[in-house]
Amino acid sequence: MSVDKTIRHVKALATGIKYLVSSKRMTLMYPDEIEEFPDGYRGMIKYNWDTCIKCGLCAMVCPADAMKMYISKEESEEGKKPVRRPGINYARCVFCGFCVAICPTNSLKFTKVHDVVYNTLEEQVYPPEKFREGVPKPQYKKKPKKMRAILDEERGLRYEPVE
Amino acid sequence: MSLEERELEVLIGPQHPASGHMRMIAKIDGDIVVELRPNIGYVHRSVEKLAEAKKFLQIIPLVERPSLADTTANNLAYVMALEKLLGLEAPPRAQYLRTLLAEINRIHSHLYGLGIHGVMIGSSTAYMWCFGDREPFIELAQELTGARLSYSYIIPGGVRRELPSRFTEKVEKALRYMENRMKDYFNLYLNNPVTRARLEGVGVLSKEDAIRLGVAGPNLRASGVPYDVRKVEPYAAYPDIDFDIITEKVGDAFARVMVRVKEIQESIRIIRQVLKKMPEGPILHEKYIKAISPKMREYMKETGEVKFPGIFANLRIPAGEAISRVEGGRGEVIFHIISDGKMSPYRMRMVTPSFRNVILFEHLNRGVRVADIPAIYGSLDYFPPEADR
Amino acid sequence: MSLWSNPITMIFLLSSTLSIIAAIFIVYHKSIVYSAFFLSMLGVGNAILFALLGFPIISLFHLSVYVGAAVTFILFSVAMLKEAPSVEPPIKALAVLSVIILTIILIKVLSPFSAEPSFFLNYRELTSLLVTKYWFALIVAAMALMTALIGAITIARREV
Amino acid sequence: MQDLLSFLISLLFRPCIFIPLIFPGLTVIFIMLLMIIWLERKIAAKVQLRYGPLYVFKPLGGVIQTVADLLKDLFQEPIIPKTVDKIAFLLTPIMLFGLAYLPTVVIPVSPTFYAFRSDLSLLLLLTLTTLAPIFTVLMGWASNNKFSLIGGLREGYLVISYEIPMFLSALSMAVLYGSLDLVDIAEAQKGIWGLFLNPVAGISMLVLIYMSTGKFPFEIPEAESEIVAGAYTEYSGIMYGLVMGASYVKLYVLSLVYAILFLGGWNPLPASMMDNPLLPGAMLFAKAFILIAIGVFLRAVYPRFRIDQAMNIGWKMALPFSILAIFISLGIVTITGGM
Repeated sequence: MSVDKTIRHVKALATGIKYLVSSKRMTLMYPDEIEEFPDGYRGMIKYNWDTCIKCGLCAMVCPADAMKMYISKEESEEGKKPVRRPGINYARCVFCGFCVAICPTNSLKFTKVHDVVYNTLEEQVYPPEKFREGVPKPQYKKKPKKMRAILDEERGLRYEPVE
Repeated sequence: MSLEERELEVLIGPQHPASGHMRMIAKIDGDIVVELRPNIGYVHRSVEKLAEAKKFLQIIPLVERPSLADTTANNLAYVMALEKLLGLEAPPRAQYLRTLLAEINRIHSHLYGLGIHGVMIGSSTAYMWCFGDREPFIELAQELTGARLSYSYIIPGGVRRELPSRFTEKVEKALRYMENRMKDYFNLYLNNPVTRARLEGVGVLSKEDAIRLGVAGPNLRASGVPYDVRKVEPYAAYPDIDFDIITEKVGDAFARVMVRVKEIQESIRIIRQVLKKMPEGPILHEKYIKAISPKMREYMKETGEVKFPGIFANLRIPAGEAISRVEGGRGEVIFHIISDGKMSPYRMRMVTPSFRNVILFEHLNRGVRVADIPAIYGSLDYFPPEADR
Repeated sequence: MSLWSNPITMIFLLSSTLSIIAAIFIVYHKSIVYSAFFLSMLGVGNAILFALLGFPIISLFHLSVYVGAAVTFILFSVAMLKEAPSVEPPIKALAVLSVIILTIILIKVLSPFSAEPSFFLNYRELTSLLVTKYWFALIVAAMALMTALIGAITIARREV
Repeated sequence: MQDLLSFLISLLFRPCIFIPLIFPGLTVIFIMLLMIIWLERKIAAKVQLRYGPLYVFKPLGGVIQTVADLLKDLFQEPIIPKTVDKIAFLLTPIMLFGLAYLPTVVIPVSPTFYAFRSDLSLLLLLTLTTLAPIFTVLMGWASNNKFSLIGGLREGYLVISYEIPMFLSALSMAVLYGSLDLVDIAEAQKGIWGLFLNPVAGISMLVLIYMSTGKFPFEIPEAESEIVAGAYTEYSGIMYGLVMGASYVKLYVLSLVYAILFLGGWNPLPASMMDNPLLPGAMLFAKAFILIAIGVFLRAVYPRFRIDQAMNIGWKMALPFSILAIFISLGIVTITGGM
């Protein structure tokens, strides 16, 4: 057992004890505390019914075929060309944000909602009418505390409550 | 009795705590591994064939998925190949932003590799620390691009978002945090005599073998071959940044780990230079800025979010052939695109570093002990989906 | 009925039946590994019998050296080899016959001696006896063990 | 009815019942088992900057998490694979746990309160601990699974490399105190503890205890990343609970022995407190608990050795050190004419 090895053993144990007594913890207790994301976070998408010019670019660019053009019944009369509006299928969406970026009238917007749970696959499909109602609210059992992630020199990531 | 009877064939298969999504067929005599054959293909998703059915822009998220811990390398290599075919250069500021994201991604991809390797040789603390320390860098990338891992941040002609406000301070804090954490890593894990005993002299890859087998990335540099695409064929902002190639001489498992640890420290240096030398200017090629409606150009100036021109939906790439190479976290990523002027590529060839490192399983595991199999597997930073594509 | 209620005889009966059953299993069990295991059960049975005879030292040494070390060696070296075919004894009748004859002779020869231990062995006296009276035998035994150890190491070394 | 009850209680407190059943025996083992597994996960969590078990009983930090695990094990269906030799597969966990628990009979609680005292009690205790590995090797063979076979064989390899040095370093203390009786050894350490008299034996015995029970740098028989769960791969339900508990019980027993041999058992207590067994027992348990906590803390610090490296340590370092320890004891005995 060379001396150098014993020193390294002692150093390893000392670091272990150092962390044993320091009360630093990285965990964010997810259901009780939720992270307040910076704006620009690519969450679920909000659709603005009025400003949409029904150009179909978002359906064309979507890499996962999540955004499709549906015939919206209210506006299309018989005989005339049917009016198509975009609808999203969150089972396929990869949240890449191409549709939001390509929309010429900014009628597709990102929200910070990301943790919504569905029971069936069909619920995840949002035809235009449903898409219009906006993004579903995540249901938490207990009202979670909103925390913001702060980058910190000693602790890497620290979470501060946000009012 | 003859060797056959004493030999035991063990399938360290896809369903095993330390095998990842692949199977290793090991012939074991007592505690010595006579021969180990990797059996890959469990997560093959035929990215190359899929790419032929998608439009050029839709391939960006597809191409990032196989190597999920290090997506920027694939994204950057693919878009550089497109830009060669389109014959346009991204503006300098966009080049710097691409390098910034590539280096942040390299740091947390290396931490991913080190963490997985730690738990494979038994140190759950190294695993928890590495995965915990990835979070600050993922948070930075999330603030810059909006997503945690699959950024799709780089588009033909530039990047998609401007630097958020006070981003440089946050990056500086995260880098300083990583620097003083390195001391604890060295004390508890890297200099730990048990780690040294498990890694030194294990799975030695000589320089000639490394070159002959066509190994890529830190595994190559750990055997003393100073080959790094960022220096050999500089791209993005690397020509104006001074950094050196990290190499080790011995080429054993510990050398590979040390190359990754030192590359983290090197990336920290690079990020600081990138943020200091970042020039002002547009982040999208003016040919595409002109193609956007003036209202949207206003919006872009206000929010710093790039809007796509309409033609991106059906981008036509002029017929031709282009090859681009990028140094990803795990090694050299090569893209070879052949387009025949239509909206989808005629053929897209994607060579990933893990695919080139698979040969090492068979080469390095001859005559080692059973307990060395996970030690060598982890030191290669092998990512099965990236190899199977 | 004092014979049955006396705990010592109860333990004696238990351990002897354990030994006999273990011995039978050693011979008749198909797989070698299980017969090696029953060898250790035999060792445990014998150790209890030694203790009953009033020699705790020997029973402990028997237990730790024979069962703890030797049989563990045999067990895992046998477990390493693939299943070697177990040899069926050609003439079963002859084996059974010889066992019967042996038991008859033993009863005839040993019946006059009682199972009472003639002297009580204390390990202090044992050691002083060994060192003073039988010191030469001790050295020779030590030498023999040493050569066996060195022999084993050389064989092991050459093979690895 | 009243005297029957009081007779039963007095029966319970008679040493030959109390020791195997209560203190070093069954009940304290189960409580200690649950505590240690919880402590191990908590310590590892703290060092790794996370919380560890928390939600089962939040105010106390998830203390009864292991009770929940035990209940889960109890009600989990013990799956017995078809290709397995049933009798051996079912018998070995019970024998393993029984043998791991058996040596507690010999451990005295206080000079006057012991279940079994003979002038060979240390030798008997060490011998009983050598029987357990046979069943681990058999378990590896009976589960008819390549990983458990390798796990069982590794246990076999490890046994040879730690058993002899452990015997020697334990017996070096017997040489020092001139008797194999645990009570005498503990009594003789009134002045200085054995550890300070013969530190070489102390350190080598401690390392060997952690090697024999598979604590962290030597967690080789059930190395997760190489051979899934070693000899226990095919087990589930309470059988897995028993088998996993057996190595912790062995650690507990060997820590108690270490406390008696090297840390003076119940020693700093003055003679007046010796009458009721509670105080010396508590002192003994406290020392053993500290040793167990150290052993459990190693999980957070060390990766795993390879089997050949562990055997090298056993043969090339622990054996010479334990032989040296014996000579040190002999030296001390000749100089001071026996303690």
